[in-house]
Amino acid sequence: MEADNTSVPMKILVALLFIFLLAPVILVVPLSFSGEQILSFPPESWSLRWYAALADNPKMISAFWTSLLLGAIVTAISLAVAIPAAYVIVRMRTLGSSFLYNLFTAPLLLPTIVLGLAILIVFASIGFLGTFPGLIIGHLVITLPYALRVLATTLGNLNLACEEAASTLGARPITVFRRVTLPMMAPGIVAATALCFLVSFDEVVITLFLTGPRLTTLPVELFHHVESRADPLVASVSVLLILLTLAVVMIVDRSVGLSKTFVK
Amino acid sequence: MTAITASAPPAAPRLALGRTGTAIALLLPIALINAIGFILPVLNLLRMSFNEALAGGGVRETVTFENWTGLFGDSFYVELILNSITVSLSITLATLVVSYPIALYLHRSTGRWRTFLTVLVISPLLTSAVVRTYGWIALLADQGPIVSGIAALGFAPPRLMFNTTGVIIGLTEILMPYMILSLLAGFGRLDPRVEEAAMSLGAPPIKTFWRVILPLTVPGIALGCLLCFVLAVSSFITPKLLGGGRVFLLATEIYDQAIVTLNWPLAATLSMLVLIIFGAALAVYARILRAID
Amino acid sequence: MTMMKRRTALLGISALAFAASMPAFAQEKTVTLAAYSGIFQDHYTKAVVEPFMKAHPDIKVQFYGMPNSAQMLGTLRAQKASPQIDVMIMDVSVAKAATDEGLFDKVDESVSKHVADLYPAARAEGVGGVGVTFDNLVLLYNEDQVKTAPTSWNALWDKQYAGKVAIPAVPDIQGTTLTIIANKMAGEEDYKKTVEPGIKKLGELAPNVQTWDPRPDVYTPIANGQAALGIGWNARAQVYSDAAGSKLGVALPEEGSGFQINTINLVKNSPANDAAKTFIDYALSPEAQAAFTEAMFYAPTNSKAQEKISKEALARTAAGSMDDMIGIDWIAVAGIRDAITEQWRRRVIPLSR
Amino acid sequence: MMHQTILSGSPTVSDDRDVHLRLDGLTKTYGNSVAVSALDLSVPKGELVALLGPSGCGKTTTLRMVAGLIQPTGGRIVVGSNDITAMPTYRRDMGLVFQSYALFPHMTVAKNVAFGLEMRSVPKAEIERRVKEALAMVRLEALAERKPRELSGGQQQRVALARALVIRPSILLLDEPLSNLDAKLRDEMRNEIRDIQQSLGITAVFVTHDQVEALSMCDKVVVMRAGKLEQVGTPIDVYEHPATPFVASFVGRTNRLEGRARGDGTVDVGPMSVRVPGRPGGNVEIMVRPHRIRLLDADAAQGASGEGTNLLSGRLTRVTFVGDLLQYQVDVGGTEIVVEAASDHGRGIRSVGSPVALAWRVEDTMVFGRSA
Repeated sequence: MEADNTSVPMKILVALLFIFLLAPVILVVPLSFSGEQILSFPPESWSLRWYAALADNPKMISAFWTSLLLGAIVTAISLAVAIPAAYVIVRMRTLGSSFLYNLFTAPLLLPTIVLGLAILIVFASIGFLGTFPGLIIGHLVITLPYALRVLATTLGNLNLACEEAASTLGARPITVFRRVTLPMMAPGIVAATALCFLVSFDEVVITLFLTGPRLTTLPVELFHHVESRADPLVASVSVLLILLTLAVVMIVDRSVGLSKTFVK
Repeated sequence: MTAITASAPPAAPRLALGRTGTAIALLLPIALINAIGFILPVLNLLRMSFNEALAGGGVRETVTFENWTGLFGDSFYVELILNSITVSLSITLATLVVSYPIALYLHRSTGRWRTFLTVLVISPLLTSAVVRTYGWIALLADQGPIVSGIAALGFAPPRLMFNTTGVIIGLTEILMPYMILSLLAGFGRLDPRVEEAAMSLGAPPIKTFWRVILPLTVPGIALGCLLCFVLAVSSFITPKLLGGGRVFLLATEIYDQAIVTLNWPLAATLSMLVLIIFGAALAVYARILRAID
Repeated sequence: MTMMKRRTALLGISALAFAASMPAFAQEKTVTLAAYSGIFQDHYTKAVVEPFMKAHPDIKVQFYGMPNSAQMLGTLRAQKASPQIDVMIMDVSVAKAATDEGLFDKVDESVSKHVADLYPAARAEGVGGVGVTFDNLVLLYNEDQVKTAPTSWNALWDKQYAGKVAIPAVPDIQGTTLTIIANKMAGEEDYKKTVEPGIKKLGELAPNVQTWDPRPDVYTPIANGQAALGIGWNARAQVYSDAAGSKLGVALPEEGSGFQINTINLVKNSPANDAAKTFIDYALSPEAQAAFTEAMFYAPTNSKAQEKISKEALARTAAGSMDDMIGIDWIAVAGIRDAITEQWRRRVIPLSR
Repeated sequence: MMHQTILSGSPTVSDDRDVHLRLDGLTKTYGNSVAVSALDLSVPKGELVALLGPSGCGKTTTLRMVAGLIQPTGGRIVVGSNDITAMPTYRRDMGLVFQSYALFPHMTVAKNVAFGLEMRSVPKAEIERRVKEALAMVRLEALAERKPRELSGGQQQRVALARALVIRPSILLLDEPLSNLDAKLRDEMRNEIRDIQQSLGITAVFVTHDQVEALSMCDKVVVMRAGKLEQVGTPIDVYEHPATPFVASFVGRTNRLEGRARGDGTVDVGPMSVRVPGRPGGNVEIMVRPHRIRLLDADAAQGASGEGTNLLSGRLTRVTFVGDLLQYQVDVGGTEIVVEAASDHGRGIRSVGSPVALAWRVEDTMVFGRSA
């Protein structure tokens, strides 16, 4: 329910601040229907020309597919790598697991500009710049900590007794993991999947260091576009992206609840 | 009496020692990626800051402190560092001021309304910083709605873009969700009944805020400010697009030195400096937390 | 076991998807061309790249737009270990630096027979590539805000336009050119000796400047009135001023202006070297040169192109105003470029805060 | 049936022929702390044995070692003639019912029950039949397709029981299975578990901290304290003939007095003299259960006196009405003694401060040696 002990001026203030917060995101919707050649708000005429222009822009479209594919691969690898890691770290406490946990989530503490530069310098020397494997590793560096954090938290909250029950009923460790642990981790896995995909799909700073003329992701292409042109094309891309994000968010919300995933 | 065990004996290791090999095998992939993509590059970056830059982007392997001494001996860079810190602090403060009322309101809301507002707060986070900066470009332009609106009210039209003001406005909005979520996390201690108690003891709303609410929310404020400061220091997309080429910050300088000038030793040194500032911010944060307890 | 199988399968799928995404890049027949983004990219694609691809269906040209030559050089340097760009169109002074660093192969008659037909100015000593366009710096103004066409660069310093001037700052070559012009206006003819007077003069300009990094380029904000005055390249300015309803005015000031050469370069060890040579040959041909001049008012570098170009178009290019050009030795400038950049960052731009 | 007192130190209770589960010197230590210390125990086939003790006494650790969920530090676990100490849990063939039930939240009731059978590769048709049977046994046929979260606590408890039993385990282990149920349901489930266990004739080990559960359900009670055995015996043994003061005070309520024995069958407790069975000497501890003491009016005391009766006089300090019982606190020469009597419609409640007499049979007095 709405907070009722809030005074009217406070409510107005909060409403204004919400408008400030949401303005740039909301603004791209009308901007995308602009009929103008250049970016201006409010537009003097309306049209769908920038959606048509987008359909006509092979670079933007190929960058989109690259981002989508990259996000899918990075997400898949993140889960495949982080699930066993989370299992060992949470369930095996003899190996200095809190040290390992901190080490593996440490990349989250590093500013992306620093991480991006660090990776750039190493990758430049081994010819990994502007290559797909280079991008995958660069993205994994930041998606893995997120995946590990979400999955380790989920695993830590699981009722250990269920796994014990399965083993007393005759299930081998690997069967216990597959039939009991994994299904019970499902909400965490959905959350980790969504988070990894969105982080990878939206990543721009590190990616900017790693992409090249032959391989660009959508956010980087958008950045370059904003940098070199001032047309409403980016708005039409953004609207489509917002719709895509909404779809992902809705799927997550349906399956595990949004606030559980993003608010800790 | 020593024989009596504690009520909760330490949980047993789930895998016996004989399975250490399995554990190592399961940790190997993440360790490998962590090593290749994180440890190695960061150590290499530290090493790079002691190398010598050659003209044309070359690097000579050596051990020199010239990058460091050069940085602090050069008024341009000293000013750039100070400017970065000041701008980041301004952004942090502005973000706190605009986020606090929203967070407080959200904290007091319940049920579906709260869920809805939370989604509103999170949704910009899911939208690329590039897109949101793009939105600000349209909003802050000289012909944009804000400047025209102010001019229509009869004031001198201010310059909101291509300067520090534009960068602060844009980044404040971009960092708001982080601040709001941090504040909310830190508001756990704030029980509405405490406010009611204060009021019942005769404190007017303003006094209740200063004497009760604000002190109780200091942990959330400290957390949010730490996060926003760190993100502001390292942000680069927004200053690049909204700065009009005159806002020199550490992050934009790192990018320029890394990509355009290709002075990697200098870029590495600046990066290390960012990490040092980051460490200092963490220390201040820890101090604040200690002071509250 | 099942888990292991599943993971293997997952990795297999990833590898497959990865492999599927590669052919587009791995193919030897894709030429990656790095050059200026924005309007240059649009017109060059239409006038040169597309006709080339039509003539050579087996070669695909991928245009990678970048904002300025400096960034192109940075990208090239970072990729030294494994280049991904085949052909690069960039300013001659930056190309000189790139050549010195061993990033370019030599473009000579063995690459294209058209090299023999190029004007001498297009064949700079010590530069791997050869000239592909000629252009010059012009004064830009918004026709609504500046009623009478300015005749001098001094208009930029006019307090009347405080906060209304757009200057693409160094390392963009337009900033470098303006430094040399300002140096001359301040009474120092030999920029090779010192640019100190020019830097001082630019410091006086700084407070007038609205942006040192105009987006998306310098022409758009002046055309739409966000800025009143600026500096830009003649060719692009001509295109913008032709656009319907454009308020962009172009002036060639009486003090004269700077001449600029864009070179086309062959990247050393590039992945599609042979196809790249084919493209360079086409780009230097009279047909391509003429088409691009008609499209965008860059003066051709191939002497045989002139006869294919309309008089009207030619008059609007740098070729039409050769007499007004300050002699700039871009090769010499390559040596002082970094020093000029430092001076701007320390002594010019900060004065505009 | 054996009704003799089992002295501590000789915990083996039955003929070795019948022993189904045997623990030999079972020990578990965590660093310096000892959870279970050299535990010896034999459980005969078909018996329900309770491990009873306060929390932290090592009873759950013992059960988990039997189940294979905790690896012992020392000792052996033997089932029949097989040493299973090193055998992994999943091969031990024991049904374990958890305190938290540990139902698989993502599976239906039927799937939960079928899980153990699937692990044993039982044919599909048989799984179906046996799941039905097991659910019928716990009267949950109707809920087979529900998810665990849709069931009440008692229903979940019965699913957990069915799941553990359907695999026909050699031994059934129950870890405080009733502690999460409310009082009424607990009584019901107590009988249900006991009935099922007896009808199947299955050997079972039951961990509890509730003496009522242990006494009412089990063939044998194992009282543990600080990782060690205190006493093993039938419920009646343990209650009536506690081997140690700890057992006496943990199993049932008791009054506890310290005194010095004269060696002639009397013990001096402060100014009073109390007669005890046998002729112990030295420092002793005397215990008397509250309901074994009769509360008499001071003037009626004379008539109650006799050879086999202890009689003390004191002053009533507090009366508490607890429904079916009346609890009196009596001050006897400075010592508090609690007396319990059935309440009879609230009649005959004496007023606080009145002088009263306490009487109990000498044979109801328990004496334990006490080191000075």
